[in-house]
Amino acid sequence: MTAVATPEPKFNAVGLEKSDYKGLTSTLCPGCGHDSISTRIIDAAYQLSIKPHEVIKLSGIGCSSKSPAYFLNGAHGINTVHGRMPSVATGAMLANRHQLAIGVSGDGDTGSIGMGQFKHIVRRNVPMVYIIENNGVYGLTKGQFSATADEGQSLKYAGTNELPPLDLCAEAIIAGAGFVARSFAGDAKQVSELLKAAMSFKGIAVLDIISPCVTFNNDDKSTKSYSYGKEHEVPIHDITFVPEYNEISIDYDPGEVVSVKLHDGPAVQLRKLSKDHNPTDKMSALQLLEDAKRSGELVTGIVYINESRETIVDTEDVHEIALAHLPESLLRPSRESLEDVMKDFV
Amino acid sequence: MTAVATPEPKFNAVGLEKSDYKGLTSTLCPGCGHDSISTRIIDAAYQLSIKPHEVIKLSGIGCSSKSPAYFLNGAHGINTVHGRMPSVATGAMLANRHQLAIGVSGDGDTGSIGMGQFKHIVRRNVPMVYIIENNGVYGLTKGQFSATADEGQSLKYAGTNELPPLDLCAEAIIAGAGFVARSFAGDAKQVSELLKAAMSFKGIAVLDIISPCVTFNNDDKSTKSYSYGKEHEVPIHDITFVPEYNEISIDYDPGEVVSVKLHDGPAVQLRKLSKDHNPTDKMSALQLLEDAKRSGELVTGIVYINESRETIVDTEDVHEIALAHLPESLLRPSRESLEDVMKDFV
Amino acid sequence: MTQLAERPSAGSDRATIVNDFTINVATVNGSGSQTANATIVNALFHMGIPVNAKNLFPSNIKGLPTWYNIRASKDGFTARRDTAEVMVAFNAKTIQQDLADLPSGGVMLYPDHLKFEQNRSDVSYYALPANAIMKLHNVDVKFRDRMINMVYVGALAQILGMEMQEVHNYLSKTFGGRAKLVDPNFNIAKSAFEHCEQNIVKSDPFRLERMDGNKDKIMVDGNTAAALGAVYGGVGVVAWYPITPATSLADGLTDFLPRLRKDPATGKATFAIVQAEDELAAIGMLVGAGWAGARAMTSTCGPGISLMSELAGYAYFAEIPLVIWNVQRMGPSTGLPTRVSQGDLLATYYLSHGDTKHVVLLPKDPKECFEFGWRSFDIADQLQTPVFVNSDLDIGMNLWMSDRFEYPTEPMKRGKVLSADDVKALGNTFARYRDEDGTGVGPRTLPGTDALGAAYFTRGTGHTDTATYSERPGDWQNNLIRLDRKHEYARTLVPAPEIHSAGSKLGIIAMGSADPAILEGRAILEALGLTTDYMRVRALPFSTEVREFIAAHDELLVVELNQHGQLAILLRTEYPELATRIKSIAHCDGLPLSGEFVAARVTKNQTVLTSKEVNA
Amino acid sequence: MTQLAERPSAGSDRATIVNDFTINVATVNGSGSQTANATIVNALFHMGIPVNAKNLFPSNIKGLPTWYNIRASKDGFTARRDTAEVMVAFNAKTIQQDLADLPSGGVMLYPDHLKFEQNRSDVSYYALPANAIMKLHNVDVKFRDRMINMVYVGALAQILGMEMQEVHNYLSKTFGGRAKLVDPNFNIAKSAFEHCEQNIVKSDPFRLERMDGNKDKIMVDGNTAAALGAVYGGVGVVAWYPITPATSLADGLTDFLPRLRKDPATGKATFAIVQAEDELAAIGMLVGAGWAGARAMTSTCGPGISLMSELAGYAYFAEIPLVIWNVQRMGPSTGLPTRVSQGDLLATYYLSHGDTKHVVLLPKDPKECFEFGWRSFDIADQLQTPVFVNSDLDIGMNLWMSDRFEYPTEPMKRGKVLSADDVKALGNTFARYRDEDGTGVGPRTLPGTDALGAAYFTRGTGHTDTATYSERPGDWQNNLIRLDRKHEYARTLVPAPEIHSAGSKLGIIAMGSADPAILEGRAILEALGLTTDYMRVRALPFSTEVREFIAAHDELLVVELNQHGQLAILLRTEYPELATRIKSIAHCDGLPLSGEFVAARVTKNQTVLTSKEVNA
Ligand SMILES: Cc1ncc(C[n+]2csc(CCOP(=O)(O)OP(=O)(O)O)c2C)c(N)n1
Ligand SMILES: Cc1ncc(C[n+]2csc(CCOP(=O)(O)OP(=O)(O)O)c2C)c(N)n1
Ligand code: SF4
Ligand code: SF4
Ligand SMILES: [Mg+2]
Ligand SMILES: [Mg+2]
Repeated sequence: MTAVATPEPKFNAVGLEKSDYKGLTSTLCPGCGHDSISTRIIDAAYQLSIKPHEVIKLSGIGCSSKSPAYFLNGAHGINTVHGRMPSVATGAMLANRHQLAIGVSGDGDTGSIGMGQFKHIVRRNVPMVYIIENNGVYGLTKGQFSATADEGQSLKYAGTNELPPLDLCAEAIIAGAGFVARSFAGDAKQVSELLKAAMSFKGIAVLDIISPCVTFNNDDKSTKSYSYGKEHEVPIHDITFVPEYNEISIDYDPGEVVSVKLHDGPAVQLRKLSKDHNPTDKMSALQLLEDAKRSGELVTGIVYINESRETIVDTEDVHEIALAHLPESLLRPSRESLEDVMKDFV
Repeated sequence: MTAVATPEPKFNAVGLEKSDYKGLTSTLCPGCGHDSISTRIIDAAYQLSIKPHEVIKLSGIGCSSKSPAYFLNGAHGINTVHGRMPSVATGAMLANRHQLAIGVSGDGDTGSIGMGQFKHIVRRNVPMVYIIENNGVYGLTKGQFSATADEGQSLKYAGTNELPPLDLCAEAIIAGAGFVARSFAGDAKQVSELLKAAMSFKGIAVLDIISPCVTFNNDDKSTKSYSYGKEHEVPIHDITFVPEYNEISIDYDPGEVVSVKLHDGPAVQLRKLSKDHNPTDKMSALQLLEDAKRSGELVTGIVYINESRETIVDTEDVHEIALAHLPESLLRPSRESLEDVMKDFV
Repeated sequence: MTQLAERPSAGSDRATIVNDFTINVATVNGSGSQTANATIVNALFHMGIPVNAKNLFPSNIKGLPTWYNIRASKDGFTARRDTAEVMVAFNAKTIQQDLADLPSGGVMLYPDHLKFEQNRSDVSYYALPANAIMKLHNVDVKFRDRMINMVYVGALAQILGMEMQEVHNYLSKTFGGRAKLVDPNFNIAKSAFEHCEQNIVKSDPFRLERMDGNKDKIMVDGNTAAALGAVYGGVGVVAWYPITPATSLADGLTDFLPRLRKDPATGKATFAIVQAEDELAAIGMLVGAGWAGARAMTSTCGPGISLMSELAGYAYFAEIPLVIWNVQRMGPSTGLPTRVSQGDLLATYYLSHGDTKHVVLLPKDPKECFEFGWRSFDIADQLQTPVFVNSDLDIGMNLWMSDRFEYPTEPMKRGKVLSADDVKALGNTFARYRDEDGTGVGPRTLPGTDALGAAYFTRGTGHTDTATYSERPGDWQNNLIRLDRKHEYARTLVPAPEIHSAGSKLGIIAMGSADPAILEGRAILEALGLTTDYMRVRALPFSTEVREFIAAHDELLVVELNQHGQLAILLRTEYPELATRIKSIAHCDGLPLSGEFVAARVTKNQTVLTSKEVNA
Repeated sequence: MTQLAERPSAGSDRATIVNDFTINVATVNGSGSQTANATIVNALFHMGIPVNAKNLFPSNIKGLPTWYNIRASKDGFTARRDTAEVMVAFNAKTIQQDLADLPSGGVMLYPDHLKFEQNRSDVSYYALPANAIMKLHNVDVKFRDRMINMVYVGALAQILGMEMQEVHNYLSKTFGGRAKLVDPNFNIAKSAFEHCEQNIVKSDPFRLERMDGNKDKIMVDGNTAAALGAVYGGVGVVAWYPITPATSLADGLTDFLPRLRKDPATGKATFAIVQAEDELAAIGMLVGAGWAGARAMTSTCGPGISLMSELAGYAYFAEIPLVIWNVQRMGPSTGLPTRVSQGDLLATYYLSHGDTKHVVLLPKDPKECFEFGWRSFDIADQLQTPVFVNSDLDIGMNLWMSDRFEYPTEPMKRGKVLSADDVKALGNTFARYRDEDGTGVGPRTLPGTDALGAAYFTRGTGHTDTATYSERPGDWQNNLIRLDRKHEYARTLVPAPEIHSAGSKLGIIAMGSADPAILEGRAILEALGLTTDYMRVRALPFSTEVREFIAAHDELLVVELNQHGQLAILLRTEYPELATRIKSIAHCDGLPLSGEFVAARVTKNQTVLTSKEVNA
C-alpha cells in the first residue's frame, strides 16, 4: 500500500477491499433495519481483516434470517429451518473449530420457536456471534406479534398484544452468556464496534439489536421503531474496539474508562456515558435491563461481559485439525485395535 | 363431625377422607423423592378440601412424570409426551377454566427438551401448579445429567458434567411467573404449605422441588441428594398457608412476618428465618438465587410472589361456562348469520 | 365514457374473443396491486362473467416480481391456464420476459416510462402514460406506488370493455364508501380510461361482455371459507403459529369468531385463540383442549406438519379428537412457501412413527372448505382421533368463484361422551377403550365429570381397555387391532368420493384443487372424442366407493400435483389386486394444474406408468 | 464337585434333552439380576453351546417384573422361543403365573421363601434355600438383593450341568479379577450348587453339555456393535438425546471413542459427543456437522424420529450427509418403550412433508450393525443425504451370538468434495447441484475452502443448480427430478438383499431381526416337507435383486414385526405389477418373532391376505 493519505485505506491487512465483503443485493424492504446491520457486518469483517472463507454464516427462517445472503459472499452460508439455527451452529463449530460463525436470527426465530435451542446454545458456550435482529414482529409472515412485542401494543393487522415481552438479553445472561449487548440498528457506530468486539470474543456473543421493521412495526409508539429508538436510545458507554490491548490510548480520565481485554490480544474500551454500570457484574446487568424496561429507555451497549467460561470446543477437547479435515489415518483405528476390542466379546 | 378431640378430623370440609385422595401404588424406586412429593400433594388437596374431580393432573415423560398416577385417582390425568406438558395444560385450561391443574415435570422434561414450552407457559400465565421434581438427572433413562446437574459433578455412569446448571427458578422469574418457590422433598411441612399456597394462587405457580433420585444421583456431594439437602437447606422463612386472610394470627413480631393475601380469600404467612428477603421484589429474588448458587446453600421458600398479572383465561375473556361444556346453541351461530356473512363475498 | 368494446374493433382482422381469455398482471410485490387486481376480478364477477384468479407471488415482502392471473371463462372453467393473452406489464425487471411469454396475438399494456425492446410484431402494444396521470392527480408520494396500479384498471376497462360502474362499485365497497379513498383511485382509473379512449387504437380481439354466468355464486378464498366453517362447527380452542399459506385461515378465525361467537347474553367469548410459540406447542394445546372436551383446531402447512409429528401420533394413540388444517405448499423442506402442491398426502396419512394412520379430508374448493370446516369436528369427535384437512395454497389463498355455503345439515355429533349420570348408571365405572359396538370407538368422560369412577388416566403407553398401564403382549395387540377396526369404521364416516360417470372405461382419479383442471381437461378430451369418467377422492381412508370405481374401469389415471404420485401410491397399496390398472400422472412445478396439461397428458398416456417410471 | 449332569438322571423316564431348551429367569427389575444372567449366558457360550438371550424388561427402574430368556440350541438357532422349559421363579408377584406358563414336563426352580400353589403335577419343582445361603455367607444387606441371584446360577449349574469353572471365569472377567467381588458371588453359587448336589433329586430331562458350536463367534449386543462400527467409520460428531433402546448405542460411542480415537500424537479427541437438549437439537447438530464436513450421527428411536422430521426433510433437500440410527421400539407414540417392533419403516422412508424419500438400511444382527456402522457414512457421503439405519431393541439391547466383525474392506468414500485446488482448476466456480454424471449427485465444497468461488449458500428453499435462490417452476422441477435420479442411484449403492434359494416357488421376505425366526421357521417347514426360498431385504430403496426375487416366485410371504405390514406395503407400492403375489404376515405384540410362529403362519397361509384383511 502507498503512504498517500486517504480517508480509509482501500485494502485491509489481508489485502481485500470493502467490496470483497459484499453479499447479494438485498430483497428486504427498503429501509429495513436488517439491511443496515448487514452493512455493519461487512464493515466489521473488513476492518478486522477477516478472510471471508474463514467465516460461516448461519440463520433460521425470517426476514432477518435471509440476511446472511446479503453479506460476505465469500463465506459458506446456511439458511436452516425456523428456530433451529443454534443446533446447526453447534454442529458446524464442532466439525470445524477454526471458522468464525456469524449467526443471524430474529426475535420470532429466537424468542418464540427457538427459545429452547437459544438457551442451550448459550449454556454450551458455542463460540459464535449470535445476532438477534429484533423488530417485535414476525416480518416474513406479515406482522404478527413476536415474543418481544410490547405489552398492550396495538397494530392494525395483528390486533392488541396482551403478553409481556421477553427480554432476550436477560435470557442470555441467565443462561450463562459471557457477552451480551443490546444495540439499535440506527446507531451505526455502536453496532460496528460491538460487532468487532463480538467477533473477537471467545465464546458466544449475543447481540440483541433493535432492528425496525419499516413495513409492519415502525409506529412511533412501538419501542421497536426508528423514531422510538432515536428518541429513547441511552447508550451506557461509548464503545471502542481496540485491535491490540497495549495500543489503548488513555485519552480519558481513568475512572471514566473501563477496558476489557479479550483473549487473543484485542480489547474493548468502554467510556462511561449516562449510566453507572459495571458490565462485568451479572446482577448489575440484570438490574440495568429491569430499570430500562421500567423507564422505557432503550439502553444500549455491552450489558454484560465475562470471557472466563470455556467454550464447547475446549470442553470437548477437540483436535486442532478441524474434525471435518482429519485424514483417514486419524479417523479409522487400526485393524489390530479391532481384534483387541473383540476380545471383550468372548 | 363429632366434637371429640382427634389429632386430625377424618373427613374434610367436602366430606372426604384422606384415602379418597390416593392414587395407584407407586412403581418408582423405594425412597424416590418424587413419591414423597406425591404424598404432599395428597395432603394438600385433602387439607384444602378440593374435590378430586375438579382437578386435572398433567405430566410429560420421566419418572417424575409418572407420578400423577400415584395421587388423586379421582381426577382425570394425562401423561403427555416428553417436554410438552405445558402446551397441553394450556389447551386444557382454555377448554375448561374451572379445573385446578396440577402439572408434574422433571428437570429433564422442563429444563432440557421442555425449555421453550416452559418459558412460554409462564409468559402466558396459564393458571396451574407447575411442579418440577428436580433431581439433576434423567431418572427414567438411567442417570444421564440433566440441565440442572452440578457443574463438574462426576457420576459413575454419566461421567463428568462440564456444563453450568440452569436455575429453573430464575428462568421462571425472568419469564414472568408470579409465584416461584424452591423446596426440598425432604422438607415435608414446607412442601405441603407451598402446595396449598400454589393451589390457591391465581396464575402459574412454579415449584422447583429438589427431589433426590436415590438410584442415580444420591451421592453426598450431589446438591440433589438427600444428605446434601438435609445439611444445606436454608429455609428463607417459615411458611404457613392461611385459608382465610382475616384468620391470620399475629403470633410474631410484626416485622418478622410478611403476609401475602391471595385473590380469593386465603393468604400465605411468611415468618422470617435466616435471610432478609423481600419475596415481592423481582431483583431481590434473582439476587437470592445468585447468592445461593455461590454459597452452595439450598435456599428454600417462596422466592418470588406477585399475583397481579392476568391469567390467559382472563386475557382471552373466556366464557364462564367451560368451553368444553357449552351447548350447541352457543357454539353454532344462526342460519341467518351465515347468510349475512356471505354478503361480504358478493 | 365509451367502452372501447362498444366501438367496432379496429386494426385486427381476427374474430372477436369474448369472455374467454386471461389477463396477467405483472407487478412488483409489496407495491399494492392487490386493490387494483381485486377490482378487476370483482368487476368481472359482477358483470356475470365466470372468473377466477391465481396470485403468483414471491416469498418476500417487497420488491420481487409477482404475477396475478385473471381468467374470464364464459364456459365457467376456473382452472389456471398455461397462457395469458393480455399482459399488464408493470414490472421493469420482468417486462422483457413478460413480452416473450405472450402468445401470438397477445396484448401488452405497459406504462410508458418502462423501457424494453418491442421485439415482437405479433402482439398489440398499448403504452399508458402512468406517470403523467399520477402527476395530473397530484398523488402524495406515499400512495404513489399503490395508486399507479389504478392506471391499468382504467385502461383494461376501456380496452376490453370492463364496466367502469363495476369498478366504482367495488372501490366503494372495499373502502367502505369513504369518498376520500374511493374518488382518487377511481379518478386515476378514469383518466386512464379516457386516455385510451382518445389515443389507443385497439388492435386485438379480446372483449368482455356482461353475461349471466354467476347466479348464486360468491367470490371467496378457501381459508376464509374454512375459518367460517369451523366457526359454525363450534370450534372452541384455536392454537396456531403463523406460516404461509395457512396464516389467513387463522386470520379468518380471528375475524369471524369475535363477530359471530360472543355470547350475546354476556359478551363473553365462546372460544379462545392462541398464537402459540411454535407448531409443537400449537398441537399440544389442541391435545389438551380436545382431551378436556373442546373442539380444537389449528392451521399449518408442511413444516408445521413435520413438527407436529410426535404429538399427532400421541393423539392418535391416546384417541383425542382435534382438527389440523394443512394448507399445503410446495415441499420438501421450506421449499417454495408461496407455491402450491399436493405433496403431503403420505406425510399426513402416516404422520408419526410406529404404525400410526390418520384420517385425512381432501376439500376441492372454498365451498367444501366450509363444509369440512364443521364436518371435520363431527368426524374427529365421533372417531376420537385427529382429523387432517389437506387444503392447499391454491384453494386457500386464491379468490375462487364458489357456490354459496350451505348451513350445516345436521346437529353436532359429539361422539361417545359419558356424563356423570351415565357413569353412575353404569355403576360408577366405565371402560374407556372397550369396543362395545364394533366401531373400535370406546366411551370417554371429560375432566370435571362429577361421578365416582368417571376419571381415567390418558397416556401414550400401552394400556388395557380400562385405561390402566399394561405391557402385556395381548393387551397391546388387542389395542392395536381395535385401532385398526376404528380405521375401518372411519371409512364409513368420511365423505365418499364424488363420481362423474360418462360410461367410459378410462377413469381419471384426482383430489382437491386438481378438480377444475380435470373438469376442463375432460371437456377438452370430450371435444377430441375421448370420453372419460372421473372420481374425485375426498378422504383417507378410502371408502368402499373408491374401490368400486377402480374395479369398474380398465385404466385409471391418477392426476395429482406432487412429485411422487402419492395418491396413486396409496391406491395401489390399498388395492394390490387392481394395482396394475392404476397409472400415475404426477406434476410438481409449483403452479396449479391446467386443463390443457391434463388433456395433453391423458392423450399421451398409452403406456403403463408405474411409480418407478414416473420417478425416473 | 459333581455336575448333576454327570450323574445318571434320576426320577425321569423321558429321553434326555441336551443343549436344546430355554431357561426363563423371572425376577424383579432393578434387583441386579444382570450379572447372574450374564454369567449363565457366558458360561453356556464358553461351553461351546450356541446360546442367545432375550431380556423382557419393564419400562421403569425398580420393582416391576422382568424376564430373561436364555436359549441353548445345539442346532444354532437364535430366535426367541414361545416357551421356556426351565423357569427360575424368583419373583413373588409373578410366580403363580410363571408356573402356569411352563410347558408340561417343565422345570421350576424357586427360592423356598416364596409362597405359591404347586397346582401342577407335570413339572419338576426344585426349592432353593436362598435365604439360608445368604445368611450363611453373611451378605451385607446392601448387596443382598443383587447377590441372591447367584443362588440360581449355582443351582442351574448343578441341575443342568453348567460348568462351574465357566461361572468362575465369567465372574473373574466381569469383576476385573478382583477377588473381593468374585469370591463372594462365586461362593454363593457354590453353596447353591452343593445344596442341589446333596438334596435335589433330578426329575427332568434337561442337560447342558460342552460342545463345539461357537467357533469364531462373539457375544455382543447390536448397539455396542453399531457404536464400534461408527468408530471405524470415522464418525466425527455425535449428538444424541437419551431414549430407550437407543441410549446404549451412544453409551458405546462414549466408551469406545476415547479409547480408540484420541490422536496418539496429541492426545486430542478426533471426535465430539454432545448430549443434546432434545432430538430436534440432536439432528440440528448433525446437519451443521455434516454440512461442515464431519461424519455425523445420532441414535434415537420412534419419538425422536418424529421430532427429527422437519430437519430430516431439510437435510434431504439441502443434501447434507448424516446418519441416524433408529433403534426401533414399539409404537405408536410412547408405546412400549422396552419392547421391540419393526414399526418405523414407513415413518423413516417417508420422513418429513412434501415428497421426501430417504435411504434406510436394515441390519439383522450385531455383525451387520458393525458393518452398517461404518458403511452408512460412506453411503451418506456418496449420496449427500441422510441415511437411516433401522435397528431395533432386540438387536440393539439383547446379547447375540455373532460372527466376528470384519474390518472395513474398503477405504473411506467421502463422495464428491472439491478442494480449493479443485475449485481453482474449475476456474473459481462450481455448480453445487449440477448432475454431471447421471447419478443425481453434484459436487460440494466445505466451509473454510480457501478459493474464490468455493463458497455457496445452502438452503431449504428452491434453488438453481448453482445454489442460487429460485422460484422458477422449471428450476424447481429439475431439482426434484434430479433428487429422484439420486434415489435411483441409491439403489445401486445400498446393500443388496441376502437371498437363500432352495428352488421353491414360495418365497419368504423379511428384514432385520426377523431373520433368526425365519431361519428356524424355514427349518421347521423343511422338516415338514415344505421348502421355501428366502430374501432378506437390507435397504430402502430396493435394489434390482429385490424385484427379481419377487418375479421369480409365485407367492411371497412378507413376515414382519409390526401392525400394518409395512414392508409388504412398500413392496406392493414399488412393484404394482407383482402386487398380488405379495402377502403380508404382520405381527405386533412386542415380542421378537419365533420360528414356531413363522412356521405356523406360513403353513396356515393358503389364502391371499391383502393389507386390508391384515388390518381388519
Ligand atoms: C416451522 C415453521 N413455522 C413457521 C414458519 C413461518 N415463518 C417464517 S418466518 C417466521 C417468523 C419470523 O419472525 P422473526 O424471526 O422475528 O424474523 P423477521 O421476519 O421479523 O425478521 C415464521 C413464523 C416457518 N418457516 N417454519
Ligand atoms: C422425545 C423423547 N425423547 C426422549 C425420551 C426418553 N426419556 C424418557 S424420560 C427422559 C428424561 C426424564 O428426565 P426428568 O424429566 O428429569 O425426569 P426424572 O426421570 O429424572 O424424574 C427421557 C430423555 C422420550 N420419552 N421422548
Ligand atoms: S417486512 Fe419488516 S422485517 Fe421484513 S424486510 Fe420488510 S421491513 Fe424488514
Ligand atoms: S430412578 Fe431415580 S427418579 Fe426414577 S424412580 Fe428411581 S429414584 Fe426416582
Ligand atoms: Mg422479527
Ligand atoms: Mg430428573
